[in-house]
Amino acid sequence: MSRHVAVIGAGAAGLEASSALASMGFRVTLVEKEDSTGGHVKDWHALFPNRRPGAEVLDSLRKNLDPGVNLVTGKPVSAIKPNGKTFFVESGNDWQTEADAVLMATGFSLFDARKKEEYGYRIYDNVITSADLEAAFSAGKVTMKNGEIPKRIGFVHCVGSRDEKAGNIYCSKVCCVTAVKQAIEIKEFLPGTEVFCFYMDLRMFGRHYEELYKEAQEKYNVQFIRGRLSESTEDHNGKVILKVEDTLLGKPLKIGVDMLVLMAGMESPSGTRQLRDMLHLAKDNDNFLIPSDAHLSANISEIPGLFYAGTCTGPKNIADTLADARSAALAVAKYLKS
Amino acid sequence: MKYEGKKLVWRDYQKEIAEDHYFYARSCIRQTFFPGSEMTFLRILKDELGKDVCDGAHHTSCTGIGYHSDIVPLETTMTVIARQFALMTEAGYENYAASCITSFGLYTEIIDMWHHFPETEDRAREYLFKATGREFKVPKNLAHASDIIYKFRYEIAAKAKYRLVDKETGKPLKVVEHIGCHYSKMFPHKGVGGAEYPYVLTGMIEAWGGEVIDYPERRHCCGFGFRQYIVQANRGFSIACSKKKFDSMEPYEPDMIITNCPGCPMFLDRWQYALSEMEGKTYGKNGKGIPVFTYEEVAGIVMGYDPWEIGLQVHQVPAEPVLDKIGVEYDPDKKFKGPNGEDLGRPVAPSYLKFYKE
Amino acid sequence: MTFNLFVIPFFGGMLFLLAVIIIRFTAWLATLDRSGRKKLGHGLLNGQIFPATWEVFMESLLHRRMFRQNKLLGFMHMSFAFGWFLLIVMGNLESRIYSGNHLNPPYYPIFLKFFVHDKRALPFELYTLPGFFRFIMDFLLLFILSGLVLAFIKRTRSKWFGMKRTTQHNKLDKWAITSLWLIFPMRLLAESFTAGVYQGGGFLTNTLGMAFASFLPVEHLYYPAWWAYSIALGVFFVTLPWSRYMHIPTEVLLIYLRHFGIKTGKKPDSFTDIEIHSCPRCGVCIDVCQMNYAGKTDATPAYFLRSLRYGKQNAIQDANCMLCGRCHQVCPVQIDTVGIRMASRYIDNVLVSPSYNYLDSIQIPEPRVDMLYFAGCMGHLTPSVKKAMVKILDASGENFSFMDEDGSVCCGRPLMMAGLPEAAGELIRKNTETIVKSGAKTFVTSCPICFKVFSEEYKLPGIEVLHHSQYLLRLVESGKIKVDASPVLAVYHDPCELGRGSGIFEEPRRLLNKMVCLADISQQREHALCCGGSVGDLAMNYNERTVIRDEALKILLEPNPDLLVTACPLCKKTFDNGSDVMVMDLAEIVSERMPESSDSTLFEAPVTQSRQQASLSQEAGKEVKFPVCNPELR
Amino acid sequence: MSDIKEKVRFGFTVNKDRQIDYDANSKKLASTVIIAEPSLNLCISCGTCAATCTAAQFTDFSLRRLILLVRRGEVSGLENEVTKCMLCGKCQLVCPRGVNTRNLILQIHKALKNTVL
Amino acid sequence: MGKLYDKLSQDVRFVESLKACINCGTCTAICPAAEFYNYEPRVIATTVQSQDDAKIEELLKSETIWYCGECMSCKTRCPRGNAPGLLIIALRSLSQDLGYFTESEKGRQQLALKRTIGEWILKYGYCVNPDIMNPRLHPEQGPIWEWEKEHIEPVMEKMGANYHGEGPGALRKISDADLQELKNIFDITGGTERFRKIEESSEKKADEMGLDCGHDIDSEYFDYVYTTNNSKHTRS
Repeated sequence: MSRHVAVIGAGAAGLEASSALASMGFRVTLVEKEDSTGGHVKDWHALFPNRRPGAEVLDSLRKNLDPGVNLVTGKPVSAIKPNGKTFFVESGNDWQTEADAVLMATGFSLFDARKKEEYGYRIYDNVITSADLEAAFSAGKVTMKNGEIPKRIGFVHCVGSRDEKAGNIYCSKVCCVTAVKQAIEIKEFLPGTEVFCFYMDLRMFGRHYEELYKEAQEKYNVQFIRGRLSESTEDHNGKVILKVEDTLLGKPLKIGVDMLVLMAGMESPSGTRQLRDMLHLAKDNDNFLIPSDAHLSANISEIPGLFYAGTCTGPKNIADTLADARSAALAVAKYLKS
Repeated sequence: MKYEGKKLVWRDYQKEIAEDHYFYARSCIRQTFFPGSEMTFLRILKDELGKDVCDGAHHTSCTGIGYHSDIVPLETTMTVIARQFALMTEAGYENYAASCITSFGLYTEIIDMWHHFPETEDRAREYLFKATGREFKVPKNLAHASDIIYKFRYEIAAKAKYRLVDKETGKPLKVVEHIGCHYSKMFPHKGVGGAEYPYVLTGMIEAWGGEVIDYPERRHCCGFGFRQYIVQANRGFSIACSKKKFDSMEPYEPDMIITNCPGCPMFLDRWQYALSEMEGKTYGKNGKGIPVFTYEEVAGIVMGYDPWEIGLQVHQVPAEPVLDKIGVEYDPDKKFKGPNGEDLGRPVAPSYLKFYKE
Repeated sequence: MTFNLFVIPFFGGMLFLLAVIIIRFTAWLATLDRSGRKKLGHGLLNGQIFPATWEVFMESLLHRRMFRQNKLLGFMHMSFAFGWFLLIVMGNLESRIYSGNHLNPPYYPIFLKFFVHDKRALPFELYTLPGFFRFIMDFLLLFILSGLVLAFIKRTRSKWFGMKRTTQHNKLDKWAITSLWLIFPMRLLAESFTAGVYQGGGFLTNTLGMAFASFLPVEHLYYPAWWAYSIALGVFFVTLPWSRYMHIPTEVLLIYLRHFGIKTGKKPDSFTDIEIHSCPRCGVCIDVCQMNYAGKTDATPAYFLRSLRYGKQNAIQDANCMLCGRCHQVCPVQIDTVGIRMASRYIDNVLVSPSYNYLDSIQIPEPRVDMLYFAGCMGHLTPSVKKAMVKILDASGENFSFMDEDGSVCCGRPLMMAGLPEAAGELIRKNTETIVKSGAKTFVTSCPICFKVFSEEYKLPGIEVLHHSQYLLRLVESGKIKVDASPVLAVYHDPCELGRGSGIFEEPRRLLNKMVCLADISQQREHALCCGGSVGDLAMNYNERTVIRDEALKILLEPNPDLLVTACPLCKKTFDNGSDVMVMDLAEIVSERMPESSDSTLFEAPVTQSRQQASLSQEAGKEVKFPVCNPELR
Repeated sequence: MSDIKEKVRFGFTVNKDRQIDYDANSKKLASTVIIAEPSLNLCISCGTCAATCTAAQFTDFSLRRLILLVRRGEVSGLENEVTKCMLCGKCQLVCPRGVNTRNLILQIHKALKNTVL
Repeated sequence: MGKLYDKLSQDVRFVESLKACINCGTCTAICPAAEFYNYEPRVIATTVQSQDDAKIEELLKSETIWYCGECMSCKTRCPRGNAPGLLIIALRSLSQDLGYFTESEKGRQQLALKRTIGEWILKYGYCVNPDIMNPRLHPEQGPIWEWEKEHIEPVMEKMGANYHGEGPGALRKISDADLQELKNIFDITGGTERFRKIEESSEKKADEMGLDCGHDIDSEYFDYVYTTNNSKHTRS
């Protein structure tokens, strides 16, 4: 009877780790709170930097999911109970399983842009989030509330990231390049539309990200203004009026846009935080799970047999998430074999 | 504009406001320029709502304007405020009601400071005792006078004689609300509705039948800026700020502006005059300007008080257009008469800004 | 009878051509600027005529420069120009024999063989006067026709002439060239047919005539042939003034004016117009122009000048030029292409307000010294160069001051190159002030760009302006500083502004030969390539410049050197970004080869490396050319 | 005019607004210059140009700023700014994005002179 | 870390106002002073953050620290929870303690503020009072205020004010006992000392400038600081 691993969360990390573990001969149960797998990857119309369809990656992740994996969907995990050498993983009272090891691949939740009241999300008609825009791209329709084509669009970086007032001091890592990617997509989708990005630092950390940025400038004349959006209001024509400082000029700047896109950052999901507290795991001011050693054992928790994979330990892009998932699988295997 | 969205925000910013027994502290500017407003506030609370309000003789300025002009040190201001609290404590009250927004902001700030730096509160007690032999308790409930009117807005509406609607068309009046900067910009949770979409005045206007208009420069400071107005050489800044607001609200054709800060109504009123003289520019319909009121005045209007008793005659921008639109009964000729009807002549008419019924 | 209707096309064409030329020339000379007219006056008197006339003979007729460039091309052009010239002269002399009088109608010699049928002499009768002439005339005709054959080959197979590209002509030029090419074949036919009918003719025409007569109805063909001949002449004369062939008369005028000391102005004027019309569009300049690498053949001088001539000037063409002067170097007409390019930019580039009002407020220290050193803007981008210079100057014990140590006003050359002489003038005024106040006797700069403008545009009475390569050589030769030799294999790159621009080729080499082994390369001295960094070009983007740089590096690194030496901070900076071989400025080498120099480590590494490379490539069977070093090294 | 009169009377005039009103500003200059010198789009405002600038040693000239002013349509006083450049070309050599700075300056001059803003 | 920076960090306001600034510009973006003066709160924060005493001294002697209107809009926005407006208060206090404020045109105005608001507090118990709102110094108050001043008693009475009266009410006379308490507080807490410093430094400056500093609002120097505006403060 092979050892049993419960993987929580069937997003990119969960799917990849489960397959890896199953292929190493472990019995794997993959629990997902939603009815379908894929997590946030589902919501991506196209991925940076090469703008390949998100569906493509998701499909192969699903396709490659080892048939041996026991996939349980629609079951939000409400408790993980250590029980000697094993764990009970429960979803309410209607589902539970006992596992020799638990891998948390619980991912992230998007920052609720409403918390940045001064940006007017859900108050002003034409203020949307990056996620909304991805959805719009998938639907093949980017229009203003009144159905018209936006003539000018603004992207606000760091919404809910690098913002102590919003409770998140950290950088969500992927928003900068996402903004640039979406800016380009807009220009391709609506060539006549002007695009402005409001940023503090452009963190083009990944390979070919800087090139994407250059392309946005050179080929599409996307304009980058260094200044964090201070407030947005709506004028009598429904235009969204932005107030930023053009910090490189040292002057306050007022600009009207037809559509404002807020680059919402990543947060540790409330569910994850509940499990964390339930297990009395250490807390950090950024609320992401804390590995026992950020460099040497990034997938190992304080509790023997409990492991982490993917963005539950902090913002990552898809490639890093998958790599992290595979390394987590190895950590689990090492633990179960010893 | 999504009203629902704002309601969600307002829900997050509900502040506790005492029911009764207020220690009232007057405002330097309010009492100088709109004493009728403070009178109206007390009249409504005492006579209409039967509340107990202590309007003492011994309290003074909180020195806020001096503090924000940076000529009065923090220690001094802090101690003067401690004295106000002491007077409240001695009078047997624990709910403090400030007529002034600068004061309200400063009280909030000082209490917050005392909380985070307890040594500063000890120093305040020590100073106060040395200087006056008094001792104080920190108010249990701190409110701005507008919070209290907001709290009883429906009671007032129930007793009201008039509503903020056009008696001809039955359409609600379009009202611009202007919130004093120090009401909630420093401590969003200390103000009704928070810093971004304050609800304190909006609540009153809605309760009394008016319609609030949101405009791009709604959050902009009126331009008082303390030293920026008090010193003549700086007034260009002060007036420029108000101008920015007027230009921004103009396309919405507001019927009136209502404010909860002592300084703002005076500036928004006087600057319309100065701008008309300097640039020949007048706002509002056919050069009559946009009337500016304090929330007490508006409360007084809906309660049906005599416009000239609540002090609408000391506004440079005539109030009559609004009174007429609402259908308030008043005697135009009494406007510039004395308390016993004696003739006091009338002010010189401005060059551009219309003097009503001329 | 000595007239026939068919002479009209020729005669009319000739008169028309003369009229046009006279009008054009007078217009040009009349619109010369004041200094130009003065120089013209002087020139006519002070005997400049004679050398000028000699040059006209050598260039317009013999095409000496063309020969230097390309033997075949030279011969081709000479056969046309000189051959035709002699044909006219000899024709006239010949015609006199038959007419008996000295003055004949101008068409008479041209169509002599139609009017006169001399049956006496035999084709090869060289000892009688008529026989001699007939021989000469046929010989000259043959001479010209040989050129024509070459011309045809050049058009169709330009590679055989060693030319990658040949000028693509417009309609007018095609008309002109066709008529020109027809003239002499037609003459040949006309004369041969005539000889076929009436005998006569020389060894060529007579022989051909007889041959034709044997199978052609020559008695019907000869008259139309004369018509064709005359029409070809006529058409050529009429098209000439509007085609490239206007260069024939204009070049003559140009040569005289140049001898009178008239130069290309800072803005387009009638002299530049004369230069523009003197361009034959021979296309020699096209190949040497490095703009080809950037895919900008359209901007090469031949096409640039053509646009100017036909009023199609465009800013793109004006801006796309590095002003390296390679075209001027090879131009058979010696047209000042660089000057014209700058002048035409004068039209494009306007300054919204060209006053540097802050210059007066600038305080630059003016210590009393014998010598001023000026690193120049670019010099400040290559700190190693100015550091080396300061070190050398300290060692030499010169009483000098580093004029722009804490920065200075730009020399003005970049503005000049952008066609903004007035603006440049303001900077020049400011710098002149500073330099003169210092009381220095010598002014040395490390930047050839600065050097050119300082020596050409600045008025610095009693102050000698030198480039550091010249000055360092002096220091070394006067023994003020000592340098030792090393076996390092180096290649020297002639900076455009220093070499072609200012004629300084020897000093740097003499200096280098005292310190390193200098290898020769295929394109050096006046043929040296531009590094691609030129401030002369206004339009090229970074990638285009990179291509040009890399092409230049290919040539420069052919000998597989240890060291690439230049004498221009801009060249150094440009090459630094693209060369695997170390790039150094002369000054740096001098400072390292001074005996007291501590930091000469730079040299050791590359030597071994180069020797390795050498042996490696020897193993690989590649034959490695080792330079002949100066004896001091052996 | 009335300003003067009223200043005497009130002792002050309305302060001018420094805020860049992007919607009100003319983008004519920017579009003209971008067409004439597209490499303008490549600028990342790193400031290398301003750091090495010859003119900047004597004035407050900054190409980095200039480019932004052009982009934002802040054209007032631009003449005096752009005029400070001596066209020496150092900036072009140090620019990490290979912006053709010299032509850029020339084109700004030209646009300021020829385009109606 | 420099001496001036140390001094600043003693001030509670400073501690509240500046953690670490990321130069995002949210403050400048909505700062009224940044719109109507050549001023950026962001720059103030970074300058102080540099902890470079030379720069800070320059700042304390500069015009820039006097442009802020202390509306505190910046406090609402800063993603790092800083408040340039409070930082300004700390800087202004220090500038006055060190007597640097007279180095700048706007700083010198502190005398005008002290001789008006400051002294009125101690005289009337309030920062402003109709008696001293002189239409000549306040033409912008308009004809309505002239009329009000002309008929101050009846007008105030009609609005229910207790003008100059005993007991409670608007514009009442504040008793000498209460005023004395205020005075004591000022003496003990450094208010009086601040006033003295302002007078002292201003007098020095006035002598330098050859103006009579006087003791009230009718002196040459007062008029100078009250009205001078070299117009270098705003966009030209």
